[in-house]
Amino acid sequence: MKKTAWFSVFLVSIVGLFLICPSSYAAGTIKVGIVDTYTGPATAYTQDVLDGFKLAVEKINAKGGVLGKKIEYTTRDEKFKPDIGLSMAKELILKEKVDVLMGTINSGTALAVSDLAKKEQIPFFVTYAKSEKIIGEKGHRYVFNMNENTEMAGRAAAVALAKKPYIKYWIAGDDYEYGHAIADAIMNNLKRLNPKVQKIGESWWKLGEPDFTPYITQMLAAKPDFIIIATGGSGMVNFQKAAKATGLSQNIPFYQHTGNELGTLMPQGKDAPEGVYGTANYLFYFPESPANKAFVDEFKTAYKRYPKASALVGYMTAQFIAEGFKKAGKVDKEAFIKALEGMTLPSPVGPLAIRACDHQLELPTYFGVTKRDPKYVFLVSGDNQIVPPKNYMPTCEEVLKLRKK
Amino acid sequence: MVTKGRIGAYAGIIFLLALPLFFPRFYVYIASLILLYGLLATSLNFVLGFGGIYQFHHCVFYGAGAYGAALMLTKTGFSPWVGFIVGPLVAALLSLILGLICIRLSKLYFGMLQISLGSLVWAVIYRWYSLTGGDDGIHGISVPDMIASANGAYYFALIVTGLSFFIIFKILKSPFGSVLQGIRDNPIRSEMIGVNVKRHQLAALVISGFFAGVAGVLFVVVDTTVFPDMLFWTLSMEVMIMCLLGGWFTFMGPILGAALIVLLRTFISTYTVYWALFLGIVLMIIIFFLPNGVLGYFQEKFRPKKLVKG
Amino acid sequence: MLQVKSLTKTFGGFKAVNGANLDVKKGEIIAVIGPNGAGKTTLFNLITGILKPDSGQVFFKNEDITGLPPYIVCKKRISRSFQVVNVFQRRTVFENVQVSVLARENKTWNLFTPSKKLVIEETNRILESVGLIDKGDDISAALSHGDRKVLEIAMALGGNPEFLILDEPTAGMAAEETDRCIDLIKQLSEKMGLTILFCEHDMELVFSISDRIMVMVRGSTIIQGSCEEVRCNEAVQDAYLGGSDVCLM
Amino acid sequence: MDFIYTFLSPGVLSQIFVGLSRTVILFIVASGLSLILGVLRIPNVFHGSLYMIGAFMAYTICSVVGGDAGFWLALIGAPIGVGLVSLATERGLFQYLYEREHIMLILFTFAISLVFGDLVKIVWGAEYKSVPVPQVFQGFVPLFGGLPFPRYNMFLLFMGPVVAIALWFLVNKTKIGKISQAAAVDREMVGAVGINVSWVFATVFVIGCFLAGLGGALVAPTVSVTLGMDHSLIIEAFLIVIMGGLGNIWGALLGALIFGLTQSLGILIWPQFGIVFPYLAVIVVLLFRPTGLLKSTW
Repeated sequence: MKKTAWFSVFLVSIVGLFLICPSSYAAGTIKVGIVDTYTGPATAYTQDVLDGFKLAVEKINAKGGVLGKKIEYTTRDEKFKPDIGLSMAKELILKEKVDVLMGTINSGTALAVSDLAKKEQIPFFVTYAKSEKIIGEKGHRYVFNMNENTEMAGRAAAVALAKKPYIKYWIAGDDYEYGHAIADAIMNNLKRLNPKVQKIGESWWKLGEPDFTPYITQMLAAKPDFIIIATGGSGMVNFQKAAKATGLSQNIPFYQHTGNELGTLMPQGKDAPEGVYGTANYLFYFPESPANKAFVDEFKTAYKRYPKASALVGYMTAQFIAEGFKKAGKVDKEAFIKALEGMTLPSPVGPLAIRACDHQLELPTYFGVTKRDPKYVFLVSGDNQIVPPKNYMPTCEEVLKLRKK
Repeated sequence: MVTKGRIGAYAGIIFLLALPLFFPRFYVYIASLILLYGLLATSLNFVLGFGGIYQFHHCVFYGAGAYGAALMLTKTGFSPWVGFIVGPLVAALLSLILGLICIRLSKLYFGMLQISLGSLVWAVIYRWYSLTGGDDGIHGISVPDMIASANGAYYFALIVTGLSFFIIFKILKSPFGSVLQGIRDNPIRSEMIGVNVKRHQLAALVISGFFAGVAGVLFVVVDTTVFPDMLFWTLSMEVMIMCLLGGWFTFMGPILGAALIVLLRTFISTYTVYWALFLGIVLMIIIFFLPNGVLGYFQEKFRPKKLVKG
Repeated sequence: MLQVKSLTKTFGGFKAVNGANLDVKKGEIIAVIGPNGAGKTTLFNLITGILKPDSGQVFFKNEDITGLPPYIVCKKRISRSFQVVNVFQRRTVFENVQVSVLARENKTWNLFTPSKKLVIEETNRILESVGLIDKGDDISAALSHGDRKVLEIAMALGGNPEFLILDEPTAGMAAEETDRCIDLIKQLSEKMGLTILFCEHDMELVFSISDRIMVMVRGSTIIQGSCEEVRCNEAVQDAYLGGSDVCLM
Repeated sequence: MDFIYTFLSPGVLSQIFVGLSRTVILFIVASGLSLILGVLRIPNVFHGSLYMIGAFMAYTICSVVGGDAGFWLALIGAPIGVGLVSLATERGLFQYLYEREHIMLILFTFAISLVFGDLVKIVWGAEYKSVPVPQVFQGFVPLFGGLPFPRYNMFLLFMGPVVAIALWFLVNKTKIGKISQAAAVDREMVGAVGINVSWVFATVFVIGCFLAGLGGALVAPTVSVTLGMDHSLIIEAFLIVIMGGLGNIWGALLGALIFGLTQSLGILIWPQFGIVFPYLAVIVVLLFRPTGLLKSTW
C-alpha cells in the first residue's frame, strides 16, 4: 500500500505547485484577460490583434492609465480548441479575477466564452471571430463584437457586387461554418438587391485543403460570370496561388472576402494574382488620412511591419476599454457597459461607434480589386470604394429579432 | 499495511468531498475537469492497458456521449436526466458498431482503421450543421439547477466518476477482467484456454465506450457546451498520453495522468504561450525515463518482488 | 480418439504440412518427431484450430473438428502448451491458471463477482499437481524458464482436458528440470488418464515415455508406429542420419 | 485523344491529372514514413512536422538566395536541413527507444511534434510565408479540351517517378538498402554479422525524414507556408501507409494513388462530401485486406 502513499504525496506536491502559482497581475490595476489562438495558421491574424492592443495600452498607460490605474493584460493560448479556451477563460475569470475578457479568432470558443461571460457577468470583447451568432442569436448584454461578422461582410460585398453586371454566379468555399455563412450572406443579399442573379453551382472543400486545382477546373468548365470564394485563413493565399497557376484570375473574375487585404496579399509578394475583388475593414494605405498614417507609422516603428485589419481591432478595443472605464468613472462592470453603449471614438479609419442595441462596432468596409503598386513589394487594393456602415449593417430590429428566436 | 491504505483512501474521499468548502471556485472547476478526464482516460485504459487493444480514437465515444446528451437536452423535451443516460448509450452503441468493423484487425491496424472510422464520425458531426451546429458547437446547454452551479457540477462529477471507477474496478477484478488481461498478454493463449477473444474484446470496447460517453456527459454538465473538437484525433492522443504518463498497467495511473496533464496545462499556460513546447518536453522526459509511467515506476520501485521484466 | 487425415497447409507456396496422418488412441502417449521445419508445430496449430487447414480432416472422438476456432476446440477438452513460452506474463502464476479454469467453467462473462472468490480450490489443486503452489503469487514473467514451461502445462490442465498436446515441453530446460518434466508427463498419463500428443527433439525422452511415435519429414507423415518400428525404419534413418544403417539411439 | 474522351470527359481527365500531382506529394511524404515504419518500426508522428519544417526552410532559402536559383537550391537544401534535424533527434533520442512498445513511440513522437510545432513558431514567426513558383514553371498549359493545367504540377508529376525510381534503386541496389531490408526482418542477425545496426537505422531514419523535407519543399510553391500545415497531412500519410502495407514503398505509392484519386474524383461525384471518400477508401481496403494491399514487412 506504499504506492497509495506515494501517489498521494505526488498528487499533493503537484497540487501544491499549482496553488502557489502566482497571479499574472499586480494589484490595483484594470485587468484584461485575452484568450486567443497563438498556434497554427490563425496566428497570422491574432498576433496583430495582440500587437495593436499592446500599442494602444502602452500609450494609455504612459499617460497615467485610466482612473489612476494602469491597464494590465495577460494572454492564454487556446490552440484553436474551444474546450481549452473555455477552461482558460474560466481560469482568467475565477482565479485571476479579470475585469474584462477579450479575444479569440475561433467562433466556437467565442460562443462558448460568450456564454460564460453572460453567466459570470464579465464584459467580453470578441476580437476576430466572425460568427454572426455572437451578437445575433446568442447575443447578450455582456458581449461586444469589435469586428465585422459574416452577415455584415456578406451584405457589404453584396452592396458592391450588385452594381456589377454579372448574372451567373458560382459559389465555392471552405466547408465549415465561416465559409457557408459568408457565402449564404452574400448570395441572399445579392439576390435581394439584384433579382436577376442566379447561382449556377457550388463546390466546397475541406478546411485546410492544400490543392485547389481540381475545384478550379470544375469551375472553369462550368463557365460562370463570376465566382464567390468563401475561404478564410491560409485558404485565402492558397486559393489565390492556385488561381494564378491555373489562369483562373485572367479568365473569370472572382471575389474573396479579405482578398484585397494585407494578410492575404503580403505573403505572396509580387506573385499574387491581379484583378481579384475583395472587401476589407482596414487598409493601411487607404484612406490616406493623417490619423491612418499616424497609426501605421506607430505600428511600423514598434513591430517593423504593416498593420493588418486585425491590428486595428486590437488597437480600438484597448481604447474602447480605456474610454469605457473613464466614462463610467469607476471600475464597475455595469457602469462600464452602460458607458460603452453608443460610444464613438476617433480611429485611423474615422469615427467608430459601438451600437447601443447590439454592441456591434460599426466598421466601414473597403471594396477593391488587387493591383500592383511600385511603392510596395506586394500587391495592394486599388479602385477602393468605401461602403459605409449605414449602407450595409443589419438594422437593430433585424438583430434583436434573431435574439428572440 | 492494509489499514494504512484504507485510512489513506478514506482521507482521500473526505478530501474530495470537502474540497469545495476550502477551495475557491476555480479549483473546484479544475477538480471537476480532472475527474472527467480521469474517467475518460480510465475508460480508455480499460481497453488499452488492460485489454491490449490499440484504441487510437477513443474520443469519438466521448464526443458521441456528449453530443447524445447535448442533443437530447436541447432538441427534445425529455427530462435532462434521460439525456444523461442516452448519451452513454449512444456512445456504447457507436462503440459496438465501430468495434464490429475493427475487431478483425489487431494492434496498429486496428488503431488506424479506428482513426479512419472515427474521422468519418467527426466529419459527420462537423458537417451536419442543422443538427449539431457544425464547428461552432452547441452552447449554453441548460442543465438541472441542482447541478448547474460549480459545486453542484463538481459533486455530480464526483459521484458519477466515483461510481464509474468503482464499477470499472469491479469489472477488472472479475473473471471478465482476468480474461481481458489475459487477452492483453497473449491472445493466442487465451483462445487456447477456451476464450472467445474477439467477443470478449468487443464487450470490453462497448463497456469502455459507455464510460467514455459518461465522461462526455460530465463535460456537458461541467462546461455546458459541446464541440466537434471533442472528436478530433489530437484529443485522443492526449488521452492516450494521460494513460501512459500515469502508468497504463495500473488502475490509478490514468487518473494521475489526467490530473498531471490538466494541471500542467493550466499551470504552464499562465506563464507562457508556448505551453505545448513545455508539455511536449515534460512528456518526452517522462516517456524516456519512466517507460511504465509515473505510477508504474513507483510500483516497480517499491515492489521489487513482482518486478516485471521484458 | 484423434484421427488426422491427409491434412495439408500451404504458406505462400511452401507446403508446411503436406498430407499428414495421425491416429491416437485413448490413454496413449504419442510423440511426433522430425527434423526442424518438418511441420510439427504447424500440425499442432492445425489440430487446435489456430490455423485453418487447406484440405484434410481432423476428427476428435469421431466428431469432425476441422477448422473450428481454438476456443471451441478447447471446449471439446483438447488443451495444449506452446513451444515458445506463451503465458500471461504480467499476471501472477495463480491468476494464469485461474483464468484457464474460469474459461473452462464458462465464468468469463461474470462481470461483478471478484475473481479471488472463484475456483480457488481447483486452481490450487492444479498448481499443487505440477509443483508450482509455492510460486502462486509471483508474476509469471519473473519465473525461471523451466517454471514457465511447467506453468504452460498447468494452464493447459486448467481446461480439464482429455487430450493434451505438448509442443516441445522440455525445450531449453536444464537437466534436472527435464527430469521433473518427464515425471510430470508420466504422472499426467498414469494418474489422470490423459491422452498425450507431444513433439520433442530429445530422443531419449521420446523413446522413454512414448507408446508410439509419428515421424514427420517435410510436412508429411513417414511412419507411425511403435518405438521399435520407428527406430530402424529406413526412411527415418534417411531423414535423420543421411541413410546409414544404424538404428536411431 | 478523342477516343479517350468518349470514355472520360476532359473535366474528369484533368481532375485525374490534378489528383495525380497531389499523389506525388503524398507519396513522397508517405514513402519516407513507410520506410521508417518498415525498418525502424517507429510510427513517426512528427513526420508531418518535418514536412512543415521542410517547407519553411525552403521559404528561407528562397528568400535569401532569390530567383529560380533559390528554388533549386531550396529543393536540395531544405531536405538536407530536415535530414540534419532528424539525425540529431535520432542520435539524441530514438536510438535509445527502439525496443519500446509502438504505442509509446507514437506518443513520444507526438510529444516531439508538439515541441517542433512551437519551435517553428519561435524561429519563423506567425506570418504566412509564400515560396514563389520558379519562372520556368509559371503559368499553365491547356490540356484536355483547353482546361488549364499548371506547369508546376507537370513538374510534380515528373518528380514522382524520379523519387520512386531513386527509392527503388536505394532499397534494392545499394548496400545500405539491402542491409536495412535484412535488418527490418531480423535485427539481431544483421547485428551478429558485424554490421553496426545502430548507424544503419540512423541512415534509414534520415533518408525517411529527408523525403518528408523534400515533400515540404516541393509543396511550398503551391500553398501558403503556415503553422499547422502538418496536422492534416500526417493522418493522411499514416492512412496511406496502412492502406499500402506497412513498410512497403510500392504500397505507399499505391496508397497515395488511391488517396489522391478518391479525393479528386470524390469531388465530382458528391461535392459536399468529397472529404469522406479517401477515408471510405481506407475502410474498404482494410476490410478486405486487413494488412494492406501489398505485402507488409511486419
